[in-house]
Amino acid sequence: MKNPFILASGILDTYAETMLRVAEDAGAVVTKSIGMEERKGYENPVIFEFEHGVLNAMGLPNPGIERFGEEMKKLRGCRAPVIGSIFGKNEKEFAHLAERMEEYGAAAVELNLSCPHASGYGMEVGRDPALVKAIVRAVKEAVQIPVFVKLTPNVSDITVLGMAAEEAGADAVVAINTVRGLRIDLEFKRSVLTAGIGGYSGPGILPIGLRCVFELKKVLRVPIVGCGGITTWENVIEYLMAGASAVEIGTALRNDVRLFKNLGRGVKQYMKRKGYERVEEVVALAHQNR
Amino acid sequence: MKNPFILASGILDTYAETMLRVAEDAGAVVTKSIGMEERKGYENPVIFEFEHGVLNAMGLPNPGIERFGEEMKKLRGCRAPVIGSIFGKNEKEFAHLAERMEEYGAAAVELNLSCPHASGYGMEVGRDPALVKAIVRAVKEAVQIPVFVKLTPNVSDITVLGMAAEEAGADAVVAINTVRGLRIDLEFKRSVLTAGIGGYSGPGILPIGLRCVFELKKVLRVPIVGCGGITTWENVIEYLMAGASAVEIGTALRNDVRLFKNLGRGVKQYMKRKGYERVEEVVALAHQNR
Amino acid sequence: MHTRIVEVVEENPAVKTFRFRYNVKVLPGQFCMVWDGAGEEVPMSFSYTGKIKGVTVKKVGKTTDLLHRRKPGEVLRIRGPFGTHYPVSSKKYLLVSGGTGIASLAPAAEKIVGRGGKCRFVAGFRNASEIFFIERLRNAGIDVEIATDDGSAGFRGFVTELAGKLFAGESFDYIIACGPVQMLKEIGRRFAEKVETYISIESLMKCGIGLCDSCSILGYRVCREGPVFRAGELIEKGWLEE
Amino acid sequence: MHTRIVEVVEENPAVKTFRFRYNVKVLPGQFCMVWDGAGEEVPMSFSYTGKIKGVTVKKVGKTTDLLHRRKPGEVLRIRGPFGTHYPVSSKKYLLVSGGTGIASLAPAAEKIVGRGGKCRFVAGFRNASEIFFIERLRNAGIDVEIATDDGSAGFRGFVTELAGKLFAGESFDYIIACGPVQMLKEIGRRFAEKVETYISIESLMKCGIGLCDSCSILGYRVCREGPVFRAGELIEKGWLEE
Ligand SMILES: Cc1cc2nc3c(=O)[nH]c(=O)nc-3n(C[C@H](O)[C@H](O)[C@H](O)COP(=O)(O)OP(=O)(O)OC[C@H]3O[C@@H](n4cnc5c(N)ncnc54)[C@H](O)[C@@H]3O)c2cc1C
Ligand SMILES: Cc1cc2nc3c(=O)[nH]c(=O)nc-3n(C[C@H](O)[C@H](O)[C@H](O)COP(=O)(O)OP(=O)(O)OC[C@H]3O[C@@H](n4cnc5c(N)ncnc54)[C@H](O)[C@@H]3O)c2cc1C
Ligand SMILES: Cc1cc2nc3c(=O)[nH]c(=O)nc-3n(C[C@H](O)[C@H](O)[C@H](O)COP(=O)(O)O)c2cc1C
Ligand SMILES: Cc1cc2nc3c(=O)[nH]c(=O)nc-3n(C[C@H](O)[C@H](O)[C@H](O)COP(=O)(O)O)c2cc1C
Ligand code: FES
Ligand code: FES
Repeated sequence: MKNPFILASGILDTYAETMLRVAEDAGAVVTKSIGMEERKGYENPVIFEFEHGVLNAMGLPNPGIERFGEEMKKLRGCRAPVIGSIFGKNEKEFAHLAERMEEYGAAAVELNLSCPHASGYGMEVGRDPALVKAIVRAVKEAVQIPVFVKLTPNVSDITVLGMAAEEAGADAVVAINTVRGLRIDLEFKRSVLTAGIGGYSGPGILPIGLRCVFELKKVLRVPIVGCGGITTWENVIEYLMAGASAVEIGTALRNDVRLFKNLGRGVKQYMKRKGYERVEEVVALAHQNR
Repeated sequence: MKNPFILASGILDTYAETMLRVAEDAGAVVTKSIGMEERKGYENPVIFEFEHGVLNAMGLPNPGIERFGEEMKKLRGCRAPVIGSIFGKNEKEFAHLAERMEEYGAAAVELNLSCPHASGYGMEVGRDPALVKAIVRAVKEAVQIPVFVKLTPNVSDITVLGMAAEEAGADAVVAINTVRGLRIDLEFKRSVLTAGIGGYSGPGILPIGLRCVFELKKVLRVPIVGCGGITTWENVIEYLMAGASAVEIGTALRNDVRLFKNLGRGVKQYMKRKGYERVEEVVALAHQNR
Repeated sequence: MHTRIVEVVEENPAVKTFRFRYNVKVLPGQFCMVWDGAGEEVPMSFSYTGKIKGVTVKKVGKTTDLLHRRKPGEVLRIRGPFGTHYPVSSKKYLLVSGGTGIASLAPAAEKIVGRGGKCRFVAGFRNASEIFFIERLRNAGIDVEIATDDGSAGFRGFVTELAGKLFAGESFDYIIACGPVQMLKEIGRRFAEKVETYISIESLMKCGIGLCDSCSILGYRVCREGPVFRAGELIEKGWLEE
Repeated sequence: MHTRIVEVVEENPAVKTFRFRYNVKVLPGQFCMVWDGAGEEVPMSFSYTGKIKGVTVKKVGKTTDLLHRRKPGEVLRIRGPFGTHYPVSSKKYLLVSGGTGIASLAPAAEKIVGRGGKCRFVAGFRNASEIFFIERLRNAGIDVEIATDDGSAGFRGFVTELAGKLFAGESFDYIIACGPVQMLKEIGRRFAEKVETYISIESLMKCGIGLCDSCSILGYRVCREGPVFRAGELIEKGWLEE
């Protein structure tokens, strides 16, 4: 990876062409989460933007793993490694999806065990440490490429999930997916999203993501990819210091597809100012200073 | 209660004089959470303010239940009912604290089963439904006054806690306390709070509080008091529509001690415009419109 | 933001314009996401960009059918304006619309004339019964010619052909066009190499804010880098062959 | 915001001034929360409110001891400015300081003189070795008199007594004072009924932003409704009897 910035799953990554564009500045890109079958997702409105971030309940729209092969083909020459995000109901589905992603040339797979608003998937599976373990084991057996496990913050103790993933052989954990949230429309007297409850992303969840990474770093040996609320290069450093080795960014890209370039400049300048040469030197610093 | 606005625990409610000031416009006021013994709390910094809210790890500073009697005495003539917030390690402590609060003239007690940063207290107790039940039962046996149970959002499923509280006889539940969060200081390479992880309050947690109330309303019959992130009268209506019968407000008071007055005006105008006469007509509307 | 419908105008049996106050600067060509709280939230171009804004909706399915039942006084939630806008200047323009494409071009034409520019407007419809906004344009002093597929009004044939005829006889600084995608491609093929050509395209919109990729074509987010594109930019990426 | 210390001045063996850039408007009497990342975060009045701000710190315990070890180039985090400020105008003032209270009054005196107002300044210290900021004030053309408990410099006795003497011979529009609480109460008792009297008081600060109640006295948050109060307001609420 040429830099620690990874495009988060679900943002500008359904079509190969958009991903290629973001990939110009990224250390890696994660695809939209892909499942067994095509899904249209929920009806609009699926997004609500407000001062502190975004609520979404897309409902995991995706073309299904078969058709997604076309996009993966177009991604062959991608300048950044492509990580295939997948979601399934159980070990079998996850293993199958991971195999296909490996065949398609994915550099790694990311298991979406954390989407907060699609019934039967995501965090409904990923909240149970035993299921997490079983799924990670099954995927590890099915593929050679590294396996990332994306965790949900909507639990009492995220470290339990992180440890389950690590024990089962995960190569890295990603924290966090969106936080379950709701806003209500005063005129229409209902949720601002068709699906009701959605996932909260963007700057308002930054403290929650940082806290999760900090907690995970205390108990894990595998690398942690920090995610959630990053908007500025300072936020990136915060994640590194909390214990992340790299970061994923989603919501902030809406306003700036070349965001990674700008963040990279900021991080580099900070490191120079402080006399750090490699990103690794910054990782987990906040754990030393209590 | 003359209006649905309640001063949340921990904000401007250590000293009787400040509470009396806030009480001029409030439907009720909750005291700072009081424990068995005096606690100084953590060393400064205990607060971090940022764009989306506030992180705090005060460490439950309080004079202890004995000395707090003096403040309660000064609150005798208070224009709004005074709800005594208490925190303890176990049933026995909670029962004792509640008894004292009742003796002191509290109109109700609120059990802090949700503070996210004091080891051995708050959410460390309140995350376990069995303990919640035991504590609520013990308190219900100890006192005649209504018992409010304040829940933590830092769990996989807040409805499990809500149901435990209801089954054990709680008269109302309050949701939510702060969300566990962290921010890191780039210069000092450590948490912005002495205690490390703190509790996130203010507008950035609004979607989380609304979601919890919405979830709880689906399963509970006892009234729900909404709390978390309220800054405007629109936010109040959102909580009502999500299922709250009243709201607690904390962080937003820092900028306006007379906030309740302004919110009340906004809520009243909205209700008039929409043809509602009583607050109850607005409660849970968002559940009807899916 | 929520706003109340202040007026509903039936433009033709399948098209209605909804006018509402929305105190935000909007440029011709930009769109918004419209939600009535009952149907889906859908993208609509602004057909009026002045003080009282408007969207002009063709009934084509479930949501547009629901929208057509909305009356003055009822509430819409508007998100936007989003996206790019038509270039507007004091130069000479050829505007080409197909069907409801006239909705987003009309305010552009008015703005161009207001700036001292020159407009020729060719508007295509399937037949005479579908024609709307022509009065509005003529009132603004714009020279409009009509094409219908069946010849029931004006020129008989595709509007692109009519545009070709005009183009052959006059020179223009810009062509801007909005309509069905096949029409826009034909515009691209005919004119993009000869004159600055801008087109407004439709795509499936979900977020409207550049996040979800649902609207993307050829690596461009139609909701942000579009809906108005320089035709040449898309053609370079292979749009005509898509 | 983080800022680097640009200068450290030893004012007396127990008091140091730290100067730093902090590009925010600060009014005399306001304070900030200062944190060096190692000790506690503590409240400090601004002793310089111009372009290069400053705080003047007396070593009284753990954190102030750590702060005293900070050198130019080291980083402080500053939150603020917080709280109310001294009234500053072109009127005639009597300023009364006790100990490090002079730190927050000095910029007020300079501002008053800058506005064309008149200042008499009486500064109390325990003894001659603790005196500081007098040069600074005299350089600004302010007439300063000193009181020491032991008479080692200036008037021997309490600064409140010295202030009383001045007050007897002259008339003032305002008295403003900062120092130990007993001194401030004496100021309140002596002058509050006779002339507009403002005092700056200390209290235990935690949040600094009006949230935690730790600083409150008599229902007022010292961090927001204070630290500068009209003495009469506190006295009405029973402050002198507290
Ligand atoms: C930038 C932009 C501006 C637009 N401006 C206008 C306008 O000014 N006036 C107008 O009448 N229409 C406009 N549209 C098209 C309008 O959004 C669709 O007609 C509407 O969403 C159909 O909704 P429905 O539920 O009634 O139809 P559906 O029952 O959902 O479908 C009916 C037809 O509409 C198509 N359609 C559905 N959703 C969309 C969508 N999001 N984008 C494009 N086509 C869709 C379907 O493919 C189908 O052919 C615009 C679209 C975009 C992307
Ligand atoms: C609004 C305000 C402005 C201030 N301005 C200045 C200033 O300009 N210069 C200056 O030297 N000091 C000022 N102080 C006091 C300063 O904050 C304390 O001296 C400092 O916090 C002591 O910290 P410590 O750890 O060194 O002392 P500790 O070891 O904590 O205690 C030593 C002594 O200081 C007292 N103290 C501790 N914390 C506080 C506190 N938060 N507020 C008041 N007293 C405290 C203790 O009661 C004790 O008597 C101000 C205080 C306030 C509230
Ligand atoms: C519109 C949208 C769609 C998303 N879709 C997915 C998804 O398909 N799979 C997934 O693992 N995460 C998905 N996420 C979560 C993001 O990958 C990311 O974890 C989250 O948004 C927090 O990061 P951010 O604040 O940088 O956006 C989605 C987020 C958004 C906003
Ligand atoms: C500084 C501070 C102190 C708090 N102390 C307590 C407390 O002692 N007991 C308690 O139950 N909640 C405490 N809380 C939580 C609040 O009562 C409230 O649940 C939370 O702040 C969310 O509401 P808000 O966003 O309106 O502030 C505290 C919150 C803050 C910001
Ligand atoms: S509609 Fe979501 S990116 Fe354009
Ligand atoms: S220091 Fe917290 S209210 Fe004043």
